[in-house]
This record gives sequence, structure tokens and C-alpha cells, in this order.
Amino acid sequence: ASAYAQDTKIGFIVKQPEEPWFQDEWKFADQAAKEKGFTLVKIGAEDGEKLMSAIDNLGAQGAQGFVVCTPDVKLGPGIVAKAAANNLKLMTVDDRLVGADGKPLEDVPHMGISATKIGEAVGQAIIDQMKARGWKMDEVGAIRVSYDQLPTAVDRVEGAISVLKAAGFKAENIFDAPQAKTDTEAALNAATVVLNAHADIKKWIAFGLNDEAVLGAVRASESVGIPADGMIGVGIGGAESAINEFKKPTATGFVGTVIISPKRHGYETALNMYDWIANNKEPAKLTLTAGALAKRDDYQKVRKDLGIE
Amino acid sequence: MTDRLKKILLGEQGLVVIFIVAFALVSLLVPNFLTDRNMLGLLQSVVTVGIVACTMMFCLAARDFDLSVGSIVAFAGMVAVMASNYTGSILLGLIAAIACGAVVGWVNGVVIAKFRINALITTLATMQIVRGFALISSDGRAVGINSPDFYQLALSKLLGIPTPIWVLAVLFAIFGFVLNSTVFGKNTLAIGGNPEASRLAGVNVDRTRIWIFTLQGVVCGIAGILLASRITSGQPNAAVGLELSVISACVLGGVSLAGGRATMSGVIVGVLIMGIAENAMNLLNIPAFYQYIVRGVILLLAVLLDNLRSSALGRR
Amino acid sequence: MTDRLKKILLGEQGLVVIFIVAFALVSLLVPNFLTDRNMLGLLQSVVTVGIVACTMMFCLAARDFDLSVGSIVAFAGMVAVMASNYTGSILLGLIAAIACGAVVGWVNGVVIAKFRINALITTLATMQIVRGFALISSDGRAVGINSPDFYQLALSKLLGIPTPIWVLAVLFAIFGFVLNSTVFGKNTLAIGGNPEASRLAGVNVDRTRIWIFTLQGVVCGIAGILLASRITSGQPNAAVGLELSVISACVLGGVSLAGGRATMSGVIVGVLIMGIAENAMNLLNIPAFYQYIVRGVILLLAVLLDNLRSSALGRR
Amino acid sequence: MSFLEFSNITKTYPGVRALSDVSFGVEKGAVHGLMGENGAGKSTLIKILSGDQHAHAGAISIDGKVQAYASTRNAFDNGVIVIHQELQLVPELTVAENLSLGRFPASAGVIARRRMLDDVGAKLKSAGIDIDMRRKVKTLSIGERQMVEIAKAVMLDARVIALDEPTSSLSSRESEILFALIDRLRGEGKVIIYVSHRLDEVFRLCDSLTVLRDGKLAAHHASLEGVTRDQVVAEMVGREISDIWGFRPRRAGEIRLKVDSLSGARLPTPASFEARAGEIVGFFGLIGAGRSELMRLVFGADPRSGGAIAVDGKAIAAASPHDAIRAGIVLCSEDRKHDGIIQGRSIEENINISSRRHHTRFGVLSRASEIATAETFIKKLKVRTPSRRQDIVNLSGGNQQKVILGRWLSEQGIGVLIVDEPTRGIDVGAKSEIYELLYQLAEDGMAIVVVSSELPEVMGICDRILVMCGGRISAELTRDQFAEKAILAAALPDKKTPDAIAS
Ligand SMILES: Nc1ncnc2c1ncn2[C@@H]1O[C@H](COP(=O)(O)OP(=O)(O)OP(=O)(O)O)[C@@H](O)[C@H]1O
Ligand SMILES: Nc1ncnc2c1ncn2[C@@H]1O[C@H](COP(=O)(O)OP(=O)(O)OP(=O)(O)O)[C@@H](O)[C@H]1O
Ligand SMILES: [Mg+2]
Ligand SMILES: [Mg+2]
Repeated sequence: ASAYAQDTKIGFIVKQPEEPWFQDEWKFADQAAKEKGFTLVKIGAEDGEKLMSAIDNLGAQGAQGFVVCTPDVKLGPGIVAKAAANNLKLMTVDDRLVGADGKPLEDVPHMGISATKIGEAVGQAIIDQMKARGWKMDEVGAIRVSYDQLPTAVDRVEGAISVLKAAGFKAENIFDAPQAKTDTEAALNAATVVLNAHADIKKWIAFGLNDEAVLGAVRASESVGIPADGMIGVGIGGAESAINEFKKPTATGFVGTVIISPKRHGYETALNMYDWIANNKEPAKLTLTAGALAKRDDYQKVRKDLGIE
Repeated sequence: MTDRLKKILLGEQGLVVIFIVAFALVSLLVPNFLTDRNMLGLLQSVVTVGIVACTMMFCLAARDFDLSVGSIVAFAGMVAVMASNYTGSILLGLIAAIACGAVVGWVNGVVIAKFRINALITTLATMQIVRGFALISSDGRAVGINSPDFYQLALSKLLGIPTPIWVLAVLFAIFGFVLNSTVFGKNTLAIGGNPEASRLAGVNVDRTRIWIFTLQGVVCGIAGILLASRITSGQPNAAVGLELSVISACVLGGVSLAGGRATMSGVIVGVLIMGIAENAMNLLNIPAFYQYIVRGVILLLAVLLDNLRSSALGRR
Repeated sequence: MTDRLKKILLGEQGLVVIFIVAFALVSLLVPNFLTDRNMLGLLQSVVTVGIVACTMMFCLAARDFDLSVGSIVAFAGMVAVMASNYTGSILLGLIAAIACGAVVGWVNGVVIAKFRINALITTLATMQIVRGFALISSDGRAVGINSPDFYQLALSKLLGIPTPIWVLAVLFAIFGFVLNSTVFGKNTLAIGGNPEASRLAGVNVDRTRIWIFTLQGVVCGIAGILLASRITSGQPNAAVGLELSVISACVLGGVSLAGGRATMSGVIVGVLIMGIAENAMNLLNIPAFYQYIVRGVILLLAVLLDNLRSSALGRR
Repeated sequence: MSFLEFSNITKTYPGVRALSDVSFGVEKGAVHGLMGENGAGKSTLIKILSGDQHAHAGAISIDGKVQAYASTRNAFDNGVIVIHQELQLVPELTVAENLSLGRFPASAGVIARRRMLDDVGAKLKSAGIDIDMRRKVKTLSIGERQMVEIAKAVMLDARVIALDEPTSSLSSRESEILFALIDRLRGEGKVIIYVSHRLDEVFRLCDSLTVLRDGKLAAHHASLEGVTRDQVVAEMVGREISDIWGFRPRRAGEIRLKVDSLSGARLPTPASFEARAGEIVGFFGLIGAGRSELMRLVFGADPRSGGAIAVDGKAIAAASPHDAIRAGIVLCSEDRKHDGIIQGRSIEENINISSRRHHTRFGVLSRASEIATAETFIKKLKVRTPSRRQDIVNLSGGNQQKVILGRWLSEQGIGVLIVDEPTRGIDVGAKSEIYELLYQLAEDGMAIVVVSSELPEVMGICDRILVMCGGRISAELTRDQFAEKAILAAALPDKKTPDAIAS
């Protein structure tokens, strides 16, 4: 680590500090910090206001730049302005900033994967599984565990639905199960209602915002006595919630999860930011990562490939 | 209307009557509502709120307030899972969870009763602290359950009815009895109705309040265990915002925040109203955003109806 | 300690003194804390809470309760942005936002004062309903601001101090004056102290309460506008949970939930304590999970300290 | 060494020395009177006896054993019962539950309801109090509540019973029940401490008497042989008061208040009366006669179901106290604690809350006049307090009453002043000053209505007395017709027609 590194300070702001995903991003960012010997300041900012304060706060502690996963992409212009005001270098991760017009802010370096893309991956995984089980599409019901308050959530489920429809899944067989909160219990309650309302349907698929949401649907299917082979749930995230499910002695309706690598998102962004500050090497404007599907049998391998654990 | 009907409507149980009418209406108007599957689903969905409401009722009746319930439920769930994974004995896990709940509740009680710190602030603080513990204990991650028997707590059935619902029913019965027929219950109401008078009458106000909060903790522990078993894992961010649902269920059920007034039947009705609202809205699949509005309107209507009732009754 | 010091500490302003001491300590111990940049950042971060606390103080002082503030702030922000985008005139946008706030507040007031519906339930209901409106109005998405001048509301400075901070200061001054030196303020405190007696003393209780909630709405409108301008967009799910921060800031500041006791200086201190806690924790780079615990502990300590003070003072 | 011995009791509150070095003793089977001006320290002494407050110095000993109570609880256990000056009841609980609170008959924590009801029923019966013990306390009238409070005295077998102004809200009939009870307890050899401002009661009941002044022992009479009332008054007030009523003939002017067949929820039978300028009209009746109800209707405190009210010939809506006050009617209500004092606020604010509207500009207060008004009435009414900023709940009962009176006496442009039990809990000295104030107001042309359960009071100060009974006005007597018999007869439910009395 160069002498300069000692007083290099980089902020890493995330929108949901409690979420394992962001915990991992932070963990890998720390790894980069350790290697290069700069200080990493981790701040959680659940909403726009907290985010603005966080940026001021970074400026105040004399950081030179920060990586951010914003609570809302529409904050774009505000974030850019704040960063400039505090003359901090700015990079975004996971969610890409957009301007008032809704177009992405091209000149802010970004690394991530679009919510829609992840959703599509989920949809594809479900289709494949249905084929594998030899299900007929029109005897299958779909639970859309939705949390429409959160734009990312909408994009993800819509992504999945688009693929399903493309594959010929009937729109009227997709039932909405709005969760009041983003935890498993809420999803469980919402999904239970759907299942009971359509007792005639015996085969179900489920997708949602994240692993917790899909798990709720799977639990619901179990509670109303639908066997594991009558349920196909594919989640997003691939953290403990999913792993616990895979670890269970017997297979459940939770067949897989789309894992995104927190390693690249955490480690590389932090590293890029450091190079930018220390060696004035500006990162690529846009780096798109891909999600990988992990199943009960191959999840350890997938995680290794992605450099997690 | 005839005087007898009037009498029933305006009597102690008027709320219940109104509820039954409402229930009948929903059953008629909402398709797939009145199926036994859906009824069981409905009941299971109110287990957590219902269980915690039992003791929250005492808390409010004694003019206190508890915001920490959500965190305690989550924490207890984590403990239950981690402890039974660690010891390999589910029983020990359950005991540990309930013990943790009791300790947190007891701390709440002592701080509030002995140090005379406002209940809202105290429980707001413990709410944060306990949530912190829950997150730290597992580094913010969900914890899986090793022994499948643990799931059975929630999945097992008795006479075709899942265990959690039985637990809920039993707790309703117990706390209804405690409120009306025991010294503890009456003292609680007295403390809420007139703390000064209760103190002068020799009621041990502090001890009673500490007990109330400890019980609340225990009950949250039970709720946490059942929740963990239902979602087959301990999740540190479970039951966020539970406190508000529980408190509004109680107030819906005619529990006065000014203390001194509470009935178990009322609280049960309050809990069910909330559950039915959620259930029916999803059955009618009302879009998420409109659900907010419906929820709010239902809350208002329910209380408004009850007020009309009681003002017709002539009480302020 | 000398009697004079004692006198100051135990006097009305004791809380302020304690705060100053605490502030001095933080400044010494936390690096980068006492820099003008950080001070400005700190103040900006408490603008929303501070502004809303002004009227929440009245609400609590009159033994009422308002949970809907968060939703109103978000909704007003949306309205401000959408209206000014639509009309092309920022001024109209601002007026629309404040008007919406006022209407919601007024509705709260009327329902609570006239229909005698419990304030907690009423505002819990409007909290949901208004949040619903906010989400519906933009289909749950944030709305960008067309005219850059809108940002200037938050970015512009006067004597090197950003406008929002000035607004906050002015509101503090106004409501401090209203509380102590106007009939409205005194009536508010009287209602909190004993509603029935106030009514019999000729205070128009209902009208006063309706006014309080309407003002609360207006103030939330202002907060919403500044927030929207600060985050350069209207966000339907902004300011979630604001109500709790505001209420606890007030209670920290010695406002009694039992009504009848409130001071502006206290509330200001309460707001600042909360802001400083957050700020310092981030400066010290405390891990997210531990922040929960620290936050909780600080809350408790602050109130505990104040209680020791006042019990030393002999008041119960 | 007496059975109950107070020795060198001293107690101070911030800014106030409530008791300083008070010592006296009381024998078994004696009723001991405790008198003194408002704020003299009577209730404080009682509170210390009950273990509610703790003395800074001195000791209490019973039967030679020094008592040190951690809580009111262990005062009970040592056989000490205290009936406090302020009602201490739980509105939402029934009479029976209130009387058993703190010592419910129970097995394994479960209340033995039957046993409770039987026990309470028996005790109430023996005490000669008949109130339905299943009624919730919130449905009782003030007077009825006071009786429930008193019933606590017999709920457990005590050695020492202290009653703090038990009769202040009782009318003669209930008082008689109480006195009979006290005589019985005396007979059972209990020690009874009896606090009151009513001399005739004290002289009728008490065997011995202690007078406090400014927290110091002013006089102690081991027996009342040869002690005169004037002497006691002098010991209390520090000066002679020849005639506390000090009645002065006035001449009534034209009608100011005209109430025409007014009725409301709790006052079904329409009531009509009028009050003239410069006239003091008295309303007498037993508890539950409906006097307070009637006045609350006039003041718009309760919704009226029928009838009309006119002030100076102008009909007024009086839909709320707010309107009534602006129409020139004010009511000082009987329930000081619930309807009067504004807890947590200073004396100054409690006085100014209504009258301040005359001194405000654009809703902004005028500090100067607020302070002036407060200081004036604190002086006029001799409110005993360290400062006008004192929280009203820290005042003694009587002093609180004075502050509430101050609130209404400080009003301006008022035509009709209604006072419900105005001198409840107020000492003799202050009483005569308050009467004097009322006279002045009357002479300035105000119409004054005095509701009182104290017959001597109404007879002493009124020009005209209206008697109520069972929610109806049963008789009207002018000063020359005043006669205890006639008035009481009209007040009692079973009686001959009003005119018979009038003639
Ligand atoms: N909690 C308190 N804080 C401060 N001062 C108090 C408090 N309680 C009583 N005092 C003061 O102590 C003095 C004695 O009060 P106390 O109630 O004993 O008078 P009292 O003799 O009962 O008068 P009254 O006849 O009006 O009931 C009064 O001056 C009162 O202001
Ligand atoms: N809060 C209440 N709820 C129900 N009934 C009440 C209430 N207050 C009074 N009453 C009833 O109304 C009647 C009138 O009571 P009130 O006290 O006004 O009579 P009063 O003549 O003023 O006697 P006093 O003022 O001496 O108690 C009584 O029968 C009483 O029981
Ligand atoms: Mg007294
Ligand atoms: Mg009366």
C-alpha cells in the first residue's frame, strides 16, 4: 500500500444495510480495502434524505469518493449534485442512476445487473424446471409475490412474467399475492390466500422480489398440503435463506435461486474507485454482471465460481 | 329497532355483534372467503398478532405502551432456532427463546416502573437494541433449522386444526380469564384507571407493571417460536412494524389508550377484523396501493361504528 | 456542587445545559465532528424531523398523537413535484403541496375532535390512506423534477447557510413564540392538562384541536417540499417511520405524552440529540447492526439523565 | 404517652415548609379534630400518617411502637386507614371492586367474587350506606362517590382512622350517616382523626382538638370543655371573626338571568328560575337533587333537551361554555379535581385561562396583565403559595379551590356568576373574605347563584333560596321566610307541597 493510501478514504453507501446481500458487498469491499490499505466508510441509507446526509457526512470526514447503491434511481441528479458539492468521485453499484427524464445517467460509472435481467433469469429457470417435470402450462398457477411499493421489486417480477408469457404461460393463471412487508411471514400469508382461493389448481410456480418472498410462497404451499413436486419456486439472492433451504434433508418446492455475485459488486467497485482516486484511472462507464442460477445440487459449486465463501 | 336488539347492540358485547354482522356480509360478498381452507389460512395469519395482543391488552390497560414486541418476536425466533441447533434439543431451544423474551420484557418493566422512564421511549429503545442483537447474533442472516421436527410445531394438526391456532385459542382463554377474574387483572385495570388511587389502596403498582412487561416478553417469545417454525428459519428482520398492528388491533377492540378499559372479546374481534380485512382484500385481489386506502378506511369505519354505539350508550 | 450550578441544572433549562455538555464531549472525542461542513450537514439532516417536531409538540401537548406525518411529508413532496411539473410554475407546486398537507391535517382534526375517534387510530388510518395516494399518484415510482430551479430551494444559501436550515430556524422561532405567548399555545397546554376543565373554562377545545392538526399538516407540507427539493424528486415511499423519530425527539425534549408539558427549547435539544447521534455514529464508522444498539442506549441515557434531573428537582 | 403520638413532625416541599416540629397525642376511643387554615398542613400530616409521604424529621408511634412505613400498604397492615381529601376511586371499576382494591379476597390469585360481594355488602350495610355496589363508580355523583370513599374506613379492622374533610361534598343527610358511623367507631375504641373546616361538626364530634397554623402547632386542646368557637377561630386565623356571613341587605334590580323550563338528559323535569341584578340566589338540596345538573345546563356544559335561557332579556344559545361565557354567564363547578384545576399548569395560568381574552391583542398575551391578575387574586384570596408559578397540583385542596374561584372572579363584563359549592374545603377566615367578594360583585349589579349543600351558608348569605329535590325545584323562599325546618322539609323527597312551606 502506497503512503498515499493511508489517507485515502472511500465511502460505500447501500440502501438496505440489514440485507445479507449488502452485508456481503461490504465484506468484499473491506477485503479490497485491506489489500490496498485504504479506509472504507460503510453507511446505510434507507431513503433519499438519509443518503444526502450520508454524502455530506463523507465529505465532512474528508473522503475522496464513494460507491453507492441508491434507494431510488430517480435520486440521480441529486446524488450527482451532492457529490460535486462535496467534490467526491461517484460510482454506482447494483442500481443505475437515471435523470428526471428517466434515462440513465451515462457518465456515472456503474457496475451491476438490471432488475429486469435478474427477473428474466428467474422466469427462464422456472420454464426449464416445468419442462423438466413435464408440466402442462395451462394446468399450472403462478404466484406473483409482489411488493409494488419498491420499483426494483416490480422490475424483477415483471421480468420473470415477460419470459413466462413469451413461453406461452397464460396471463390469467398468474395471481397477485401482495406482501404487506418484505419479510417471509407477509409473503406466506399473502400466498396462502391465493392458494386457498384456487384450491382446484394443483401445480404452482412462484417468484418474487427475493428469496424470502419466494420462501413465503413455498411455505404456504406446504401448509395447504401441496407436495414439493407440485411447487416450483425460484428466488433471487442466494444468501443464507436459500442455502438453508437447500441444506434441508428433503427437497422442498424451492428449487433454485438466481445468485448475483456480491464479490464483483463489492470488491471490484471499491477497487476501481481506489484506482480512480489513487492512480487517477477512471473506471469503465458501464460494467454489466450476470446472475447465475443455483440449485439444491450445485449451489456450493456456483458460489465458489462466483468467488463467494 | 326493538328494545331488545338495541340492548344487545349497546351492551358490553355490542362490538361482537357488529363484528358478526360484518363477518356475515364479507362471507356473502367475497368469493372463496367462507371455505374451511381459507378460514384456517386466515386464523394462521393472525396468530402472531393475536398472541402478542393478549398481553399488549394488559400493557395498554395499565396506561403503558410497548413498541419492542416486533423486535422481541424476531429475536426470540432467532434464539429458538440457534439454541436448538446448538444443543440439538428443540425443547432447550424453546425454553431459551421464552427465557430471552422474559428477560427483555422484565428489563422493559424495571426501567419503566423503577426508573420512571416513559414507556414509549424505553420500549422504542429496547426495540432498537433487541433488533440489533437479532441482527448481530446471526450477522444479519437467516438461520436455518437443523431438526425437521421443529417445523412440526407449526405444521402438526389436532382435530384438523394446526397447532398455532390452538395455542392462540388457549392464550385467548387464559388471558381473558386473568383479566376478569384474577387480582392481577383487576389491579392492572385499576392502575390504568387511576394510578394514584391504586397506589394509595396498597396495590404494588411497580411490581404489577414489571409483571405485565415480563409476561409480554414471554408471550412474544412464544409468538417468535411459532413464527420461526412457520417460516422454517429464524429471520432477524421478521415482524418489523408488528407493534403498530397489535396496538391498533387492541384499540379497535375497544382498549382505551387512556388506560383502565379492556375486554378480551373486544381484542379478539379487533384482531380478527384486521385479519379479515387483509384476507378479503387479497381474495378480491385489490392492487397493493389501493390496499393501503382500504385498510385505512376499514380502521376508521370500525372505530367510528363502535363510537356511535358507545355514544348512543351515553358514555363519553 | 455549588448552589448556583445546581440551580441552573435543575431549572427549566437544565436539559439545555446537559445537552451543551454532551455536545462539547462529542466535539472533543469525535474527529471531523466540529467542522463547519459537518455542522451544516448535521443541521440539514435534521431539517425534516425538526420542522415536523414543531407542530408534533403541540399535538402531544394537547394529549393527541399523529402518526400520519411521514405519509403527509411524502405525499406533499409528490404533489409539489408533480404540480410544478404540470403547471410549469414552482410557486403553484408549493401552494398545492401545502394545501394538500393542510387538508389532510384538517381531516385528521375533524375526525378526532368532532367524531371523537381515538387519535392513534385516526392518524394510523390516514397514514395508510395518504401513503396509498402517494403511491397511486405515481404508480409507486419516484417523480423527477423538470425545472432545476426547484433544486435551488434546498441548494441556495443565505450567508453561507442553506435555505432549509433557515426555514427550520424560523419555524422554531415562530412556534416557540406561539406556544408561550399566544392564547392558542396556552389553550393547547391547558387542553393537555385537563380537557374537561379547559372546556368548562371556555376554551373551544374542538376548534383548537382541529387547528393543531391543520397546522401539523401545513408544516408537513413545508417539510415535504424541502425534502423533495433536497432529494431532487418526489418519492412515494420517503419519510417512512418519520413519526417515531419525531415523537421520540419531542419526548426526549421533555414533552409529556400525558399532555400539558412542552417547551420549544426542549424539543430543539431533542431533535439535535437524535441528529448528533446519527452523525457521530457514521463519523465513527460504527457497523450498521451496532448502530441499532447505540441508538437505543443513547435514547435511554438521554431520558434517564433528564429524569434524574427532574426527580432531583422533586417533581414526579 | 398517648396511644397515637406525633412527635416533632417536620416536612418541607420545595419552597414550602408544610410542617415544622408538630407534636401531639391522641387517646384510644377518641375523635380528635384537626383544624387550620388552608395550607396549614393538615393533609400533609395525614399523608405522612398514611405512609404516602415521608416526614423529614420526627416520628409517629402507635401504642408505644414507632411506625416507619415504606408504603401505604404497610400502613394498612399496621391498622391505619386514611380517607384522603381528594377522592381516590377508580371510575371504571365497580363500587365493590373499589372498596376491595389492594386486598381482594382471593384464592391462588383468583378473585372470590361471591366472598367479595358478601363482605362489601355487609360492611356497607353496617355503615348504613346504601349504594348499589355493582354500579361502576363513574356513574355516581360526587356526593355518592364521597360516600364510597368514606366506606373505606370500615373495610378493614383498623386501629387508627383519619378522615380528611369527608363532609366537604356531603349534604346534611349523608353527613348524619357519617357521624353515626364515627360514633360507632369511637365506641369500638378506635382512634379517629377528623379534619374539617366546619366548626359545628368539630364541636359536635370531637373529644380533643389540635389547631395548625402555617405548619406549626397553634393550639392543642386535650378536651373541648370550655373551649369556644371564637377562640378556635382566633387560634386558626390569628384574629377574631365576629360574624363570618357578614350579611348586608342589598336591593335587587331588574332580572339578569331568566331560565325558562330548562331540561336535559339527567334533569328530565323542566326547571325555571330567575336571578336579578344585585341578588344572591341560593340553591339548596340533598345530594343528587340535580342542582349541579341544572347549573351545567344553564352554562351549556351539558346539551339541553329543552327550554330557554335569557340574560338581560336577550335569549342566548349557550350551546357551550365558550358561548355562555361570552354571553355573560360563568359557572364555577363543584368537582374541583375533574372540572376545575388544570393539572401541570401554574397558578398564574389557571387563573388567567378565561379572563385573559380581555387583555390579548391578535391572540398574543399580555404578560404584564397576566401577572398582575394572578398576583391580585393570589393576594385577595390569600392563596398560600411560594410563587404564582407553582404548579396548581402542589397546592392544598382549599388553595386550589381559591385559585379556581380567582379564575372566575377575575372575569370581566359578566352578568351572571354561578358558583357550585364555592366554599368547599375553604377555611373560615377565607370564607368570610369570599363572601365579602360576592357581596361586592352583587352590589356592582351582578346576579349571583350559589349552589350549596351547607344550610347555614345559604341561609347566611342569600337573599332568596330555591330548594331542589329529585330533579325538581320544590320550594322558593325569600329571606324573611328562611327557616331551617321549611327548607329541609322541601329538600327531603317525602314532603308536603312547596306552597305549604312558602306560606
Ligand atoms: N406536592 C407538594 N409540593 C409542594 N408543596 C406542597 C405539596 N403538597 C402540599 N404542599 C404545600 O404544603 C402546604 C400544606 O398543604 P396541606 O395540603 O397539608 O394543607 P391543608 O392543611 O390540607 O390545607 P387544606 O385545608 O386546603 O386542605 C401548602 O402550603 C401546600 O402548598
Ligand atoms: N357522572 C354521572 N353519571 C351518571 N349519573 C350522574 C353523574 N353525576 C351525577 N349523576 C346523577 O345525577 C343526579 C344529580 O347529581 P348531582 O351531583 O348533580 O346533584 P346535586 O344536587 O348537584 O348534588 P351534589 O352536587 O350535592 O352532588 C344524581 O342522581 C346523580 O346520581
Ligand atoms: Mg387538605
Ligand atoms: Mg352539585
